[in-house]
Amino acid sequence: MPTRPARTTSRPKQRPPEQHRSEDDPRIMLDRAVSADLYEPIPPYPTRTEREAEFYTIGDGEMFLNLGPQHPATHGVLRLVLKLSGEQIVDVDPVLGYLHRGVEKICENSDYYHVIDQVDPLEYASALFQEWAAVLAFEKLMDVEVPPRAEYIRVLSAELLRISSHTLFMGFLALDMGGLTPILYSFIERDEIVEMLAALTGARMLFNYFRIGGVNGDLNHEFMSRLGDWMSRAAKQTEANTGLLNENEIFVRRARGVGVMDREMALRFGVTGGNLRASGVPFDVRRAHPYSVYPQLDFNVPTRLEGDSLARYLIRMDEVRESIKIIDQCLNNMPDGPVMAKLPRLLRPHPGRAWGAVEGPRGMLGVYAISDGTDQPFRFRIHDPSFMNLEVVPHLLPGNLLADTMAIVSSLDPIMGGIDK
Amino acid sequence: MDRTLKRRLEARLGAQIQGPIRQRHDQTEIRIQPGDVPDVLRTLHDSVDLRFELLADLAGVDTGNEMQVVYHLWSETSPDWLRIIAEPLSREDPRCPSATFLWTGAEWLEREAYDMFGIVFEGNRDLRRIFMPPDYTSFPLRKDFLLPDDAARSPGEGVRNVERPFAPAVVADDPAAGVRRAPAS
Amino acid sequence: MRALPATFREQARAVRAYAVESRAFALESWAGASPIDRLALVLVPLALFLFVGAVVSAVVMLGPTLDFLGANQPLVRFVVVVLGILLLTVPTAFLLIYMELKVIARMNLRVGPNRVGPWGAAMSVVHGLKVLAKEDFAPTGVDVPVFTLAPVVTFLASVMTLLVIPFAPGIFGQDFNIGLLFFFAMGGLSVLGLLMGGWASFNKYSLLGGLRSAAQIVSYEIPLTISVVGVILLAGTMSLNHIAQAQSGSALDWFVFKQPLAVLIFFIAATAEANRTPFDLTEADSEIVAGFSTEYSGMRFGFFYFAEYVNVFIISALITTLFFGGWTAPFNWPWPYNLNWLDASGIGAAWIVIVGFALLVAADVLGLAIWLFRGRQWSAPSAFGLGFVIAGAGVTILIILACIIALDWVQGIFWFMVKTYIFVFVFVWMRGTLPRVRVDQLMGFAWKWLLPASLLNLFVTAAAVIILNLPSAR
Amino acid sequence: MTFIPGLGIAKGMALTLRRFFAPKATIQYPEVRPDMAVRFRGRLQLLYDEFGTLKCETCFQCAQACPVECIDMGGHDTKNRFYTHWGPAETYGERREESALRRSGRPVPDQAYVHFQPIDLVAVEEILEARDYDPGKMLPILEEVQAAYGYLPIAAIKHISHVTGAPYALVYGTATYYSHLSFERRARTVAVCRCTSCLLAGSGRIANAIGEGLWTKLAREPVGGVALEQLAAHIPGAASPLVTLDGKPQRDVTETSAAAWSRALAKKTVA
Repeated sequence: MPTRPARTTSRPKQRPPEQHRSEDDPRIMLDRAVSADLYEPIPPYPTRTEREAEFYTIGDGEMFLNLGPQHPATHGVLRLVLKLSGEQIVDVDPVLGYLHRGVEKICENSDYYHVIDQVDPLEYASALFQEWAAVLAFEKLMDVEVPPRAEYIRVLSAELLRISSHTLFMGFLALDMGGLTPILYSFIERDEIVEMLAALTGARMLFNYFRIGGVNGDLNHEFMSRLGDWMSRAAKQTEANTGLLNENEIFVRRARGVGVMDREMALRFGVTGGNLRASGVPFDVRRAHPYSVYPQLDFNVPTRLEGDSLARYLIRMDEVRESIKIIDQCLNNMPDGPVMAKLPRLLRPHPGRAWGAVEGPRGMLGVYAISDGTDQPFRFRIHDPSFMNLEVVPHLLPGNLLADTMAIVSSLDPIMGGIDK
Repeated sequence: MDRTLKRRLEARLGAQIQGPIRQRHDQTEIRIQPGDVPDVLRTLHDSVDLRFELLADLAGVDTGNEMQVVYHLWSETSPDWLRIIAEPLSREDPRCPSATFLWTGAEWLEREAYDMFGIVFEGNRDLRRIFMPPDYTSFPLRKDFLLPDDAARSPGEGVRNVERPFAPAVVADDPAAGVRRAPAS
Repeated sequence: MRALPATFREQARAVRAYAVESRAFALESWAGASPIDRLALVLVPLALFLFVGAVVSAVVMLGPTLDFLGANQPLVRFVVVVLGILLLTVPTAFLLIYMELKVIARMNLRVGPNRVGPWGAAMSVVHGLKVLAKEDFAPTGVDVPVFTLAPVVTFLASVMTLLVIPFAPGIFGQDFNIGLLFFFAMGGLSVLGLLMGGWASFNKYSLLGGLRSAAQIVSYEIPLTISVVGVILLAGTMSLNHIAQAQSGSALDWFVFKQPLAVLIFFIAATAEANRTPFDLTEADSEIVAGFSTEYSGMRFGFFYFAEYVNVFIISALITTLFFGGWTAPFNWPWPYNLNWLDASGIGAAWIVIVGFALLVAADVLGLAIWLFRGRQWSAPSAFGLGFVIAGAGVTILIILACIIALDWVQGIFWFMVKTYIFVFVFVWMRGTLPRVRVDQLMGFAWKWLLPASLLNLFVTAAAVIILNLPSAR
Repeated sequence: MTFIPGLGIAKGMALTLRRFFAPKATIQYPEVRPDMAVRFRGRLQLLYDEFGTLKCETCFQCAQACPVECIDMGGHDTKNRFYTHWGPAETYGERREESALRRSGRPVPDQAYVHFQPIDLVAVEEILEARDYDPGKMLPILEEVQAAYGYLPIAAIKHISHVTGAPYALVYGTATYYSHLSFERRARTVAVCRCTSCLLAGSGRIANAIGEGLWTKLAREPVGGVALEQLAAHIPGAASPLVTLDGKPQRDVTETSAAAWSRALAKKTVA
């Protein structure tokens, strides 16, 4: 018979461990002035900078609230440490890096072709733009002439993706304000576009479609038929979906006058894209530094003066209309010809530097590439607009209520994949 | 290429520009001493004929011999991007004046450059790591920080090297800059 | 010796066949019995014992018991009603949860739950089971007694309000003459549970949620109550039963036409009271995760969850009762039509036999038909089973129709539920459409708009009652 | 615009009510499977030809092009002579022990890995220097490297690829194309003389027997490190039939003992 340890008749009474009765006990510490050191996001090390010391000094009646990194409404894994007084925000310290992958380093260690799909997952809601920025910088580095058909295809696909990204933005803004439905309408809209692009590029999200000197494949029948089908109802459908928000009093009241960013502030923070244009600066890389075939296309750069969340939302909805216009023109003017320039299989640009910037849905996506004559970029710097847009958050939030956090952060439309690189 | 920009730059900051002004595609490039950064940026921002109002990018660069800080600026007055390269910064103790006095948004960009290269921006009041954890000691984008495995760069290896982090021997003496030093051992 | 079966499926079939063959021998010993056999071995003697015991005790105790029940009718009524209401809440919550899932899904251009049960109808039941099966968990630092008590308080507060709601003539828990006051008192108690949960959770999100709910419900109680005073003035009573009776007749007699502003105010305030979108600040998931219920899991969370949906039902029921005529029909309804043949004192007992017999006959006929026409696809037992189900369903529908025609309380429940679920649908619809308001806007709306409007409504109603010399003023 | 309070809300409610009855966008996934895009590239697969053999030629171009290094190769190459590996050892199940040893700093007793171990590259550098690092002169470079080392070390090939800039696939392809280039040291060569007198004495049958023992045939690729070749000329004075091992005549190989002898030789070589 196998021996088993004798069963004790009475269970030994469980005593709390020693440290639970010491002053570390959270229930004891609650009553004390320095109360919840354990539960506050105070860094477990001496504060490193002036600003950090200032932030983590708590005032009378204030408390810290960790919003994220796991929170239903932080896009991705953003962590905002809020200093609250009641429901009112006193100060904010965003903590980044939860999604940091070191893409710049990886790109510096992979050759020029590989870089394109290393940068894909950065702006995962609009991957083509990040590809475009990289490709643009490399083309400048190598003096590559891109065939016009390829340029038109790039503009066409990218503007489609811009619409998808803006539609998604609308849904998430509504979701963060408590509306359950717009996000699903957004996803239906986005799904059509993404399926369309999948027919063109082979992937739904991380396309890996642009190449140095052109694009990976020519337009195909499946894409064009889907596009035609979609274009016939795009404008109407978009209007219908925005109808749930544009006139809704609750939404408008929550978004208006919240997170106001004036022209000087926006420029001082290097904010770009719709957020900058909502503050009255007509800076659009497509017009300010024309690349590709944008100079030949007719579109407006919508601008607003209010600089609040509502303006940022409306700017993006205007941009959707402009993008539909651009797509229409692309389809009309699409030239014939090859979609790739003739390039050697092994790319070794001459030593040099190049800066390529494109206008993404969230702002200017820049790439600064340095070549040292090998087949790998010596330095590959990615400038992400969401990074700059998020930087304004600590300056927009104080004074607002907790509920406005999401209305403001959402309206800036950050994508954590790009921010954390 | 904007020839007038070249002339305007020469007129405004002739003495501070090191070497020739290079122009290629839609970029104009000047090189300055790190010490001149505040002056030059101020001039570029405030001059009526330049008005470089938007800091498009701020990047650190490690050339292997020295460090650089690269600024990209945008202005309504020119169709060119302006690139300003502040060099040389020593690799042992790279220091550069901060641009936050002009562009508050440079704060995070400088934090990133500090995080990745260890470049200390004097005058940035929040210079701490932004992506890497606070107890991290090395600077990943420096050229002496090798990636775990890179078959193309380590011939004959085929072996996944253990990450070789760069531990800064002496990074900064200034406690206000808030740099954590590597432990003495 | 048997040949070794080739495939796994064949093996399984062989094992099953062996089990069937050897069943007679398996019962020889307890160890050899299958689980079903063991269950039967335990249950059959137990059932026999209980049945015999019940028969014996019924014979012995029937007289005294009936005497006791007859002497204490209010007590009996109370016990029965409370049991009924407690039992009612669970299916109501299940139905509402399913309805919300499905309706919002359809509004989102989705299909919604469609895997568990027909059209996903068992979804909320499975939810309930899941909640039951989860670990009952209290995180470090919580105030355990308060933490445990909070969901119970909330749930009971909701359930208690059901006591005064008249579902139909004669179908109600208690006809208090202060019914409305009781309702508001109990409804106000639920905030206590939320506050307790928020405070005891040792979580800032919970705390914010609890305090938000306190502020919100306290603010909205006032316009909610004042807007109802007009109805009380018109009806001259606070008993919900009498208020419903006061609106009988046609739809034009409903108070909604005499008190349109009050309906609007009451509806908005009730939405806030029930913590429904767009006033669901207490559980605003994009702001404070899940509010007061952030730290709750398992059945404790289930209580909160149930209470929320029971609240929606109750609020809808109250709107129906106060403004939309309660259980009265919306037009002059020729029924109840006295069906003599349904009279239980007449040949009622015979009817039961007739119905039962008819059911059997119909089942046989249908089953025979199915078996004959469907041939091999249906074995005889399945065919007759199906026939029985179809015949049973048909007979049930007939009986319900007869009841609707003949019995006024069935009609009352029918109309009451129709109206109530229309309002439930409106609540769900609003949740599917509207974003959430902000805290300061919410409070500002209550104090700056709803309260003055409700006071205005009260003054106008009071003046009208006096000037027009309406009956209740006398 | 006239502002009616609640109008926007009413419009939104009307929209959702309309959508309540609209056709739904849900795809019932397991039952209804969405079509894959025609250009879908997410699935890696090896193609087979009509004879059921793999079309892969182990050219490594896919592995080289893979940006995330997820493509990898292991096993024998198409000519069945060389155990190929590309990429870190940790990614191979069959090389797990080896990688564990390497991590713990111990020597790795894996013969298959010998090709990958770093070698002294000075000779390669000298050859490349002389050839001016010109990828166009790949064949002479490889021949000289083979002459210097006796075989072509993989490390040398990688180094050549890295330094000249020629893709690894190109260098590897060149090295595998020419039969006189070899990745491994040919330790043993069994040669059978086929002069008239030897053939008369039965050297043909002996060659067949030896080939059977060595799992090969005359002038085929060697399998177990032992090559079976035809002797260029009869060694003067040697007895017929003549069989040599690494150039040394073997006296005791006769028609009857050839099979056993070759089997023993193969076993010894493998061990």
